[in-house]
Amino acid sequence: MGLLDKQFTDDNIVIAKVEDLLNWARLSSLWQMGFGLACCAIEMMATSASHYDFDRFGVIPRPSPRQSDVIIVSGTVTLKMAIRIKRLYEQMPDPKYVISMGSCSNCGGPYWEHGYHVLKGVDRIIPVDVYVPGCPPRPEALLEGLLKLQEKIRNESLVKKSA
Amino acid sequence: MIYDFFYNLTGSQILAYVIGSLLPLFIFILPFALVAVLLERKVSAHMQDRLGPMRVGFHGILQTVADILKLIQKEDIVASPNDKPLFNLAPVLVFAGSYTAFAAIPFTSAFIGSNIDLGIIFIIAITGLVVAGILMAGWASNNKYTLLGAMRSAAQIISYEIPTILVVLTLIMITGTASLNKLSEMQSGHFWNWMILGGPGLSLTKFLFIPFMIIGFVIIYISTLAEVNRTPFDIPEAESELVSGYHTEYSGMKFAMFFLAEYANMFAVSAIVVALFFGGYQSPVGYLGNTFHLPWLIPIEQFFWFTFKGVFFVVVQMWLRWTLPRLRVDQLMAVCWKYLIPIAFVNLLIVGLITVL
Amino acid sequence: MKTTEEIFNLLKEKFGDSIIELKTDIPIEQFIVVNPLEIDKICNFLISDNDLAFDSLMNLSGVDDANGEKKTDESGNTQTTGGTLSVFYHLESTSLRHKLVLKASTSIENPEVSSVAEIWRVADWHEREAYDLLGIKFLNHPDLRRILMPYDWEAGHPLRKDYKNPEYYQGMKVPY
Amino acid sequence: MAADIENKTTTNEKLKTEEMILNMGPQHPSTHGVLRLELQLEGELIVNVKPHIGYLHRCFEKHAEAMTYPQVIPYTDRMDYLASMYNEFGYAVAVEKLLDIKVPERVEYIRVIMGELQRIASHLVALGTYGADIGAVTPFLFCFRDREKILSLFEMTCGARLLYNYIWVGGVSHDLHHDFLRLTKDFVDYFRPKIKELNDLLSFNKIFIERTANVGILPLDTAINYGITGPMLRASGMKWDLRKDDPYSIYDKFDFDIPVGDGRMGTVGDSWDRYFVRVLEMEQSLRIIEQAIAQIPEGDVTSAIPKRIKPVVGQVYSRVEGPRGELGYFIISNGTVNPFRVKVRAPSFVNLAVINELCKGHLVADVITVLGSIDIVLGDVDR
Repeated sequence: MGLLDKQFTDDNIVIAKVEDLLNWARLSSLWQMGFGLACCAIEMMATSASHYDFDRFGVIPRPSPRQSDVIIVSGTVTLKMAIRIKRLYEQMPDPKYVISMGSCSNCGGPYWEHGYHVLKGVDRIIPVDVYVPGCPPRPEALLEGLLKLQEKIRNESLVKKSA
Repeated sequence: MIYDFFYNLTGSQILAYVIGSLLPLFIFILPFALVAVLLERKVSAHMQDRLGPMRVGFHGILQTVADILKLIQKEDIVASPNDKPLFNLAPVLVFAGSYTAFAAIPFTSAFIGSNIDLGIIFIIAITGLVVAGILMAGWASNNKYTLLGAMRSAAQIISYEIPTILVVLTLIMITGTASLNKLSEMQSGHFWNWMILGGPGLSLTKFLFIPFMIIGFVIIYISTLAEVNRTPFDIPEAESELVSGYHTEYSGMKFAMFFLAEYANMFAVSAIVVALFFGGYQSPVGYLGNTFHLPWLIPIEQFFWFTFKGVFFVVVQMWLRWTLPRLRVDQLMAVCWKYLIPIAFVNLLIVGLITVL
Repeated sequence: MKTTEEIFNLLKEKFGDSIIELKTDIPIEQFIVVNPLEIDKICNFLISDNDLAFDSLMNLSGVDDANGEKKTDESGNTQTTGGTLSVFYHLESTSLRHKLVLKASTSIENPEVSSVAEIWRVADWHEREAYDLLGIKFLNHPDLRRILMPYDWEAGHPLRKDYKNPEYYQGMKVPY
Repeated sequence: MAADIENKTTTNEKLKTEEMILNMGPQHPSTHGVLRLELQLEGELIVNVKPHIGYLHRCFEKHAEAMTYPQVIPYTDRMDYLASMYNEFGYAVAVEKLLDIKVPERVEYIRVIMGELQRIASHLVALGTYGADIGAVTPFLFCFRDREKILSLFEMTCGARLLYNYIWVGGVSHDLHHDFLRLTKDFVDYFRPKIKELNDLLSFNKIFIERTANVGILPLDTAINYGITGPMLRASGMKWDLRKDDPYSIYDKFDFDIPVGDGRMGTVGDSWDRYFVRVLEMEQSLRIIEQAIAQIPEGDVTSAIPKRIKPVVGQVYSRVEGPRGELGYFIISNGTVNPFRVKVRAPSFVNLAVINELCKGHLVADVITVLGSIDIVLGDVDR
C-alpha cells in the first residue's frame, strides 16, 4: 500500500477519514497495464470494449508499466515469458496489484501435466492479489475479480494490525 | 483593481502584478484540466458506443479527482541511469510553458493576465519552451523509445510553428495590432463582425477577406493541433509504436504534470484560435447586461462566451482524436512543408494585396 | 498431374540408390523414403523440373519413430538405444495440382539431414523447429538455433519420447 | 517510396552512423500478444527485423501424444484462440479421413455455418486491432461490438464464448438451438450494412490509405516460396482458396467467389490489399451462411460419433482454409487410442517468417502496419 504501509504503530491516531479517502482514490482509478498473453487477453479486450465496459470502473489501459497500477496477467505464463513478467512487475510504481486471470496463470491450467514450457501458476514469480478462475473467464467474471480487488483495497489500512 | 488590491496587500508593485495576473489563471486552469480529462473520457466513450466512467461519483464526475489523488500516492521512480536533474526539470518546464501561455489570453474585457501589446507573439514564443521540456524528458529517461519520441516531437512542434506564425501575420496585417485584447475589442458587436467573417465595418474588403480568413482558420487549427500533439499528429506519444513516447518513464505526480499540461495546452490553443478568429469574449448576439443595464453582468457573460467557444474547439479536437488514424512522421512533415506553409504564404500575399488596394 | 508411382519411377532412374523405396501399404498416404543426405539435390530437381514443379512445401515435420530396442538394466529403468528420427516433407505443386510426400530418416545418435531452406524459404523456420523440439541437425541451414524453447534450455529436446522435465529452470520449478 | 529510401542510405555512408538495436519487446501494445521483434535501425529506417517467438509455446504436440483422440480437441481450440471453431473443424476432418467416417448431412451444414461465423469474428478482431495499431481506436470498438453478436450465437449453441469444444470427431456435441437459424438470419441482415459503415470509417479514410498503401509489398513469387497462404496470398494476386482448390466438407455446394488483391490503392500485395481482402471475405462468408441456412436438412447430429476411436496404423495430412491461411494437421497413428504424433501446419507461424522481407527499408511505424496486416495470433505461431 505504498511507502506509508504499516508504518504507524500507535493505533489511536484518527486517520480513518484520510485512509478512506486514499483507499477510495486508489480503488476508483486502477490503471491497467495494456498487455495480454493468450486467449484470456481476447476476453480482456472484450471486457474493455463497448459491451462490458471496463472504463465504467475507471480502468483504462496504459501502455507503459510506469503509469499502471494493476497488471492483469491474462493467459499462459511460459518459462521464456516468466522472466519478462517478473521484470515488468518490478518496473511498476509501488501501490501495485496483480490480477491473475484464467486458470493458466492461476495454476498452469490445462497445461499442468505435460506443459514442459509452461510455468505452473504466476504466483510462483509475483505475489497475486486476486485469482479469476475460468478458461477463459467470462468478461463478467473479470469484472467481478476487479470488484474483489477494489474491496480488498477498500479495507487496506495505514495502521499496522496490532493483533 | 486586482493589482491595487494585491499592491496594498504586499506593498511591492511587481509582486502584485505577478499574483494578480497568474493566480486567477491558476484557479481557472487546474479545474479546467480536471474537467477536460473527464470530458475526453466521456466524449470518447459515448462516441464508441459505451458509457465511460460511471461508478466514481454520480456518472463519473469525481473520476479525475480520484485519478489525481491516486497519482499523488504513487511511488515516484527515478531509474538510476536517468539524468536526474533533467528528469525532474522536464515536467516543470512542460507545464510552465503551457501555463504561461495563458497570461496573454483575454478572458474578459475586465480581466487579462498581462495586457502586453505583443500578446500573440509572446504566446507562440512561450510554446517553444514545451519543446525543450519534451526533449529533456526524452533524453533523461535513458530509454530508446523516449529518445525516438522526443526527436519526433521536437521536429513536429518546431516545423508547425511556421504556419501558425504566417497566419498570425495575415491577421496582424489586417488589424494592425498584435495584442489580443485590442483584437477582441475590434471584433465587438454581433457575430458578423468576427474576423472569420472579415472583421468589423462593411467595406468591400471585408467580403474579400472572408475566403482567406477561412483558409487561415483551417491552417492555424491544423498546425495548433500538431503543436499540442493531438491525433492525427500524436506521433511522439503514439501508443502503438513508441509505447507512450517521451513520458514512458514518468510515474506518479510527474506524469500527472505531463497529463495536465497536455489538457491545459489544448485549451490554450483553442483559446488562441477563438481570440483570433471567433471574436474572443464577444458574444455573438449582444449582451443581456446591456438590455437590463447591469454593467457588472457583462464580464460574467463574456467569460461564459469565451469558455463556451474554447470548450467547443476542445471537443472538436477530441472528436478528431477518436476518429482519425495517425500520420507517419515523414507524411506529417510533408503535410507541413509541402502543403500548409505554401498555402499560408499565398494567403498572406493575397491578403496583403487586398489591404493595400 | 502425376501420381506418386510415376514420380517414384522418374526419381528412381534419375537418382538411383538414394531413392530407397516407395511405401504404399500404409493407409491414406503413400510416401517415398529418401536418403537424408541427398534430400536437397532431390528437392532441387523436384522444384526445377517443369512437369513436376513442386513450388510449395506445405509442411515439414520431424517425428521420433521410437523404434529403439528397450533394455531394462538391473535398477529397473529402461534404456532405449538405436531407433531413428525421421522428417516428412509434404510437397505440392500449385500449378499442376499434384502432391508428394517424402520421408528421410536418420539414426538418433547423430541425426543429420541436409537442409532445404535454400530451396523453399518456408522450410527455414520448420527446420529450426524440428531441430529445437527433436534435435535433428540440418546441414548448411542459414542459422540453426532454437526457435520455440528458450535459447539457454539445456534439458535436451522436449518432443523426444524419452524426454525428462528438468527440476528447475532459472530458479523456477518446472514440474507441477 | 522504397527507391528514394535507398539513396538516402547511401548518403549515410559518409557520415559515421552506428546502427541502433531497438527491441519491440514481448510486452508491446501492438504486437498482438507476446512477440519480440529485434529491429536494426539506422535513424528510423529499418535495416533488419529479427522476430523472436516462443513466448507462448504451450507444448500442443506433447499434449496430443499423451491424450486420446477426442481429448485433443480442447487443445486445438487453444492454438489459434481467435478461430478455435475452425481449428476443431480441421482436426475433425483430419481424423475422419483417417478413420474413413462419413458424417451426416446436417452436421456438415452446421460445421460450415459455424466455421464461416468464426471466420467473420476472427476477421473482425484482425481489422479492429489493425485500425487501433494505425491510431484509429473507434473502429476497434465497433468491430468488437459486432463480434459480441456472433459470440452470443456461439454461446447459445455450445455454451462457450471463445473456446468451444463443439465440433467432435464424427459430429457435433449439441444440436442447434431451435431459433438459432432465425437469429443467424437476423445477424446477417444486421451485419451487411455494418461492413459498409466500417469501410466509410476506416477503409477509405485518406490517412489510413496514406499509411497502408505501398507499405510492405509482397510479390507473388516470394509469397509462394515462403509458403504464404490465406488472405495474404490472395492479396498478392493469386486466386488460391482451399475451399475451392482442395474442397473438403460440403463447400462445393455453395457458390461464393474468392476476393483477390488488385492494388486499388497502391500496388498489388501491399498492406491495404491484405486489409481489404479480409473485408471482402467477410461479405463472401455472409453469402455462404445465407445459403447454408436456406438448405440445412433435418437429422441427428451425434449418430456418427464413434464410441472409441482406435484408428488403424497409418498417417494422414489434411488441410482446411482457416481465417489466417492453410491450417494443416499431419496425424500419425500407431493403432493405439492416443495419436502417435500430431504436427500442425499453423498459418500464422508460416506467414510471420516473411516480415523481414516486407519491412526492409521502411520506417519504424511501418513495422506495426505490416505486422497488423499479416494478422498473426501468437497461440498459432508458438503452438
